Amino acid sequence: MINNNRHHSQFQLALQRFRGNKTAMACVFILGFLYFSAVFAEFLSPYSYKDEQRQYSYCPPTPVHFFDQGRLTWPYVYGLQLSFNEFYKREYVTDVNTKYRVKLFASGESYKLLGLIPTRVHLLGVESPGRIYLLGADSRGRDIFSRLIFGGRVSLSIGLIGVLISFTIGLLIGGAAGYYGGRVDNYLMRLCEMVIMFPGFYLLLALRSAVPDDFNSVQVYFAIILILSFIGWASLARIIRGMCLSLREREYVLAAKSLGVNDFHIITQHILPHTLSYSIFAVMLSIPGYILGESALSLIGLGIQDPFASWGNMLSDAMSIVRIKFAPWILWPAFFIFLTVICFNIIGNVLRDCLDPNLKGN
Amino acid sequence: MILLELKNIKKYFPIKRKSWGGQGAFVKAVDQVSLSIYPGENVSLVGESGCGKTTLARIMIKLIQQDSGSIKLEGQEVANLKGSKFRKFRKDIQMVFQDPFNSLDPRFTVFHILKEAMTLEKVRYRHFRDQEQRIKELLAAVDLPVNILNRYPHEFSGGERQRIAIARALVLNPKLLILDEAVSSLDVLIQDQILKLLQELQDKFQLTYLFISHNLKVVRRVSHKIAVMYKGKIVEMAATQEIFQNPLHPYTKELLSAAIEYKSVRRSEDINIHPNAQLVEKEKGHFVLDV
Amino acid sequence: MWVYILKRFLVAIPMILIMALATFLLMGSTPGNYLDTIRMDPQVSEETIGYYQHLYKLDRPLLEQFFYWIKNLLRLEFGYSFHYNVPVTRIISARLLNTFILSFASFVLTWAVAIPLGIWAAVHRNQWIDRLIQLFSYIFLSLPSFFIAMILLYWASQTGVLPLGGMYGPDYDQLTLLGKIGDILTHLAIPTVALSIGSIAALQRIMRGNMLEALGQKYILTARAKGLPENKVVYHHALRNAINPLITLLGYEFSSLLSGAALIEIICSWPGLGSLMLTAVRSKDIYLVMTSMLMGGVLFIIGNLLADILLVKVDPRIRYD
Amino acid sequence: MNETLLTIKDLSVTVHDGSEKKILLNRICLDVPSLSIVGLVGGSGSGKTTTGLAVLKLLSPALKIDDGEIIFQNENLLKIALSKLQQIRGKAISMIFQEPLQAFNPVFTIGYQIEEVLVMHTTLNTKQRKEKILSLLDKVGIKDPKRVAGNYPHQLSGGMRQRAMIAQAIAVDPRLIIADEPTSNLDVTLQARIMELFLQLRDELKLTLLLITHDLGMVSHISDRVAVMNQGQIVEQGITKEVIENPQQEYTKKLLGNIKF
Repeated sequence: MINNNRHHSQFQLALQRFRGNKTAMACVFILGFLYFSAVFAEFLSPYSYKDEQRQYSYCPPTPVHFFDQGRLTWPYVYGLQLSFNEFYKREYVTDVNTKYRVKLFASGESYKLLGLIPTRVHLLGVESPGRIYLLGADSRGRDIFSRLIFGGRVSLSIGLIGVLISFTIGLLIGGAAGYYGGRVDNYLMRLCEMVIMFPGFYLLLALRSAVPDDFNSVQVYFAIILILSFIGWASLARIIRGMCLSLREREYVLAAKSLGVNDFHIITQHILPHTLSYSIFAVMLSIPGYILGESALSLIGLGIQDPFASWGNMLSDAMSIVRIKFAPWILWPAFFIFLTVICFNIIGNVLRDCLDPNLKGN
Repeated sequence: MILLELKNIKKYFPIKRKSWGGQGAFVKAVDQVSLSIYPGENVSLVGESGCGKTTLARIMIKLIQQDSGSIKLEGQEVANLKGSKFRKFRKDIQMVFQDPFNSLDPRFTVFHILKEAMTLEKVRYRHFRDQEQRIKELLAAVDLPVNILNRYPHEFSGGERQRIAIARALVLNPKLLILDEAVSSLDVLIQDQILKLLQELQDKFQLTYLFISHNLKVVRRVSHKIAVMYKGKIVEMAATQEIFQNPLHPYTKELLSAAIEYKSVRRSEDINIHPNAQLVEKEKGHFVLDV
Repeated sequence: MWVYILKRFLVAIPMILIMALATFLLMGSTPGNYLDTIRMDPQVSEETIGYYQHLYKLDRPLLEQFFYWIKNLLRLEFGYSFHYNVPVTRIISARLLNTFILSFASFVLTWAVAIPLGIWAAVHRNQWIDRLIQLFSYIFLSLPSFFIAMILLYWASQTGVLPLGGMYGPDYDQLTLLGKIGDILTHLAIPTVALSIGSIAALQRIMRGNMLEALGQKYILTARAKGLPENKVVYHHALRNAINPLITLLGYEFSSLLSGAALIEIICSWPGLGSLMLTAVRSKDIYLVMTSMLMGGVLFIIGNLLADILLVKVDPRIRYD
Repeated sequence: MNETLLTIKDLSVTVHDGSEKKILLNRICLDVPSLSIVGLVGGSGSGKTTTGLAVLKLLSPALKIDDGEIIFQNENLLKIALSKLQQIRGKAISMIFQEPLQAFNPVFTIGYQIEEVLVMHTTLNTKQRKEKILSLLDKVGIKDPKRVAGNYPHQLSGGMRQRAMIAQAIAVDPRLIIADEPTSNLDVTLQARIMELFLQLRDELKLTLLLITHDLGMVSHISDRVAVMNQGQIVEQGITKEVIENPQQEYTKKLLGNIKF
């Protein structure tokens, strides 16, 4: 017997193995940073998501200079002049003699930090006539960097809330089907198959069409979450049902029954904890589905409506090749979708390997 | 006074036939079995896989409902016990399962595993002090060190886990302990230790054992009476010495010669079992199934 | 065998009907219907709206409309598309074929690339090749398909190598049969690649996992103990077992292909069921939505059934019951 | 006793999982005289299976054979080329495993898997191979060879599968069969029948059998020589009768104590 004083349950051992994996921890850190920035979006972004400056449409990212004639100074930005070249195409000429210092904790648009504290402080900003577009501007001159942070708030939260809803439904239905079996199991599984059976996107469109058109963006946001979780719960239910079926036969469940432990306790003490610890990786692997689902819907104009920002509807701007050619920076949201999705995928897969050492692929 | 009396217990499992109906065939898992277990007299149910011994054991402990037949615990019918009477039944009969790696919940510490066994005696073990005291007493009884309370099952070997399972079964001071192949998945030497431990525990806790096994050799040392099961029926039942010295039923002879001398008995045709053959007492306390 | 297929269809029919009913109710329950949009158009007189209303029974309660639709369905009359003013079947059959072409092309590409890649990665486990493939599979698994489509279109626009979406070239009609096929293939390239990259990565990982599991089984030890050469052990004994679970995946892969295809069709303006569905949903063209939903469901059931039959042929342990 | 068919000299095997290095076999020496049955007995984890697998170099890559020789027909099996070793595997030396359901490939019929050995090691044509398979299955006591040849492993009973496994092992008249716990999963009566089959085949086909098991009782009844293993070492080895009558080692006494009557 190993007799070190700290004793770890298999689940804690799995977490230790997870912490040992550097890439997985890096992903956790990246996601943590993204979610953190989503929560403090107003503070971190120089401008609000709907702050338009039409004359700066598709303005390229403004370079930040640290050296003034060779000397290190406080970072500053040059002013921009709009002019049209011979093909009447918009061009931005940097106006060397107007300089705007980049200010930390500059005062900008007022907002309520975390919805409570009214304040005007933004992490960085530039005096009013000057504009700082760290990652360039979109068609209506809105700062892409700010909209990215606000968009993150939508795309990232949809993943989490959607998975929570579909996981709870999946747990209830999968658990009931798995534990009671027989006819209950049969009907519930037919129901699951029906939902899985239909091609997701058609279902998405059909359900989306059921949402009345006069919904404002917040209502649409919740409608999308409901739609996505309606499509998602079935596959989770099947995984959980499979687990419950096998757990129910385990001898320690029979032992508990013979010790007079009632059904409720057996489910909450023996069946559910196992299902939860094992379905974590299934949850992690299904979050990308929600994020991509929302992006797809917004991309074709059925998701989050302008002026609200989400990574999907920011990308709809990039649907035309011409715009990509002249303003490639409008593709930034796709990078962040990719980054979030790859982090969840890596974390999900590493978790699965840690939880089932014998299932290890390599 | 009989501790546990079974009167022609029947349990048939339908074989899944094609759905267009017709009289489906049945597997006669347990076919009219009667058995009486007296306090202090260990009985062994020996038979090969598929003879129904595990199903019978799970019926005794009411994990499975029998189709027909009565079970009496200390003279009291068990079928429709309710409330406190049913709880008393649960306390008096406990079971130790076969697979040590499957009978303990990997998420529970040793303390939690044994504490769960106290659910039926919440009053007596209300305070942590009483619980800990009882658990320590039991761990000592099964020769396990006392400092393992917050350890997890995966930190123990097969033999140690089986000792924890035995301790768990003893928490409620049962009268009858059913050991369903409790030693067959263990290593030869560890099997030996567990059987010795069970003999010590029998005197200390006035227990009666019911061994379920597929091998006569293993149960020989610990059982007073042996019942040989074949195709859901008890084909022969007698004192251990009697079974080993003069087996009467052809199947028992075959079982014995294979287990002891590794010689198979050349049998011309299959041993046929008359559907409602009964046990007949050929000699004093030696019952054989009449053909 | 045929009893099994019959049974599968009998089970599938009610499922589709329930799904159709659910969609019908959903579509119907939202305020406004197709005719509202026509009302805004001044040229259309009141009587024609009344006429259409009566013809399509739009004025009747929802359930009645549904049964009316079902009645037509039995007569293979799928109803009328308001938007295109033609019987629904005519539009859908062409679009269905296009979606099928795209899905099938992507399916072939996925399986042709992912299976050998998965086997190769499993056989060279933990060597740098395997690590490299695993890295790429993570990346391609996470790249959203619409993003890949956009980038490919952008690349095509810069290099002019491939057409920028659509299905037929401008001079499609004058081309010979061979020319036509070539033209469609060039148009097919970008959407197929965009659609397949994600599923190639996913399938490759599954194939690798299955191969590793099969290689760890006892019968591989027996095969070696029989003196069989290494490649016979790996590519015959292990591969045969590793393929089976993929066949079951075939059924579900088909449905994810259909839904994935829809999005790519819209981006690459490929005239498939997906883009049709989008316009139908936008303009609340109920019968068009219903029928394309139906077709999507039927396509999926057939795909699923084919996968199950194939599985029974491949894996003897599975019987029909 | 006639000359030895197989000699294992100072075989040492270690495993490298993660950081530490564990010794699985520590200088194993074992002689297998031809036409004899040698019992290799030990508890789980004693290294008896590793020894059996090492003979045909079937150990998993994680295990390393540090040194030692395995002399068979005066060749060191550890040193010869893989292609040459593949000539011996299944032809001169064949193996039988514990769990026939897992040891047979589930998606091929029994007949096909036996035929593979014939294709590999003989020049029989298709018809001759078919007949050979049926005669093999009949020789191992399978009543309906035709049906069994066409069946898949999961369609047979435990005893039937093990007999098919034996048929596959004797397909090309091997000199030595290494059987790793051939009967542990079978019921007692079936176990006895399979043991009798081994004895009958040993005499009929002039076979030598290395029987690996944990059941000292079975070995004491059947094998000519016995070797007792514990924690990767052969603790005691000799003629079965002598070892059973007066065991020298403590561990053997303990093992014997368990089966005395």
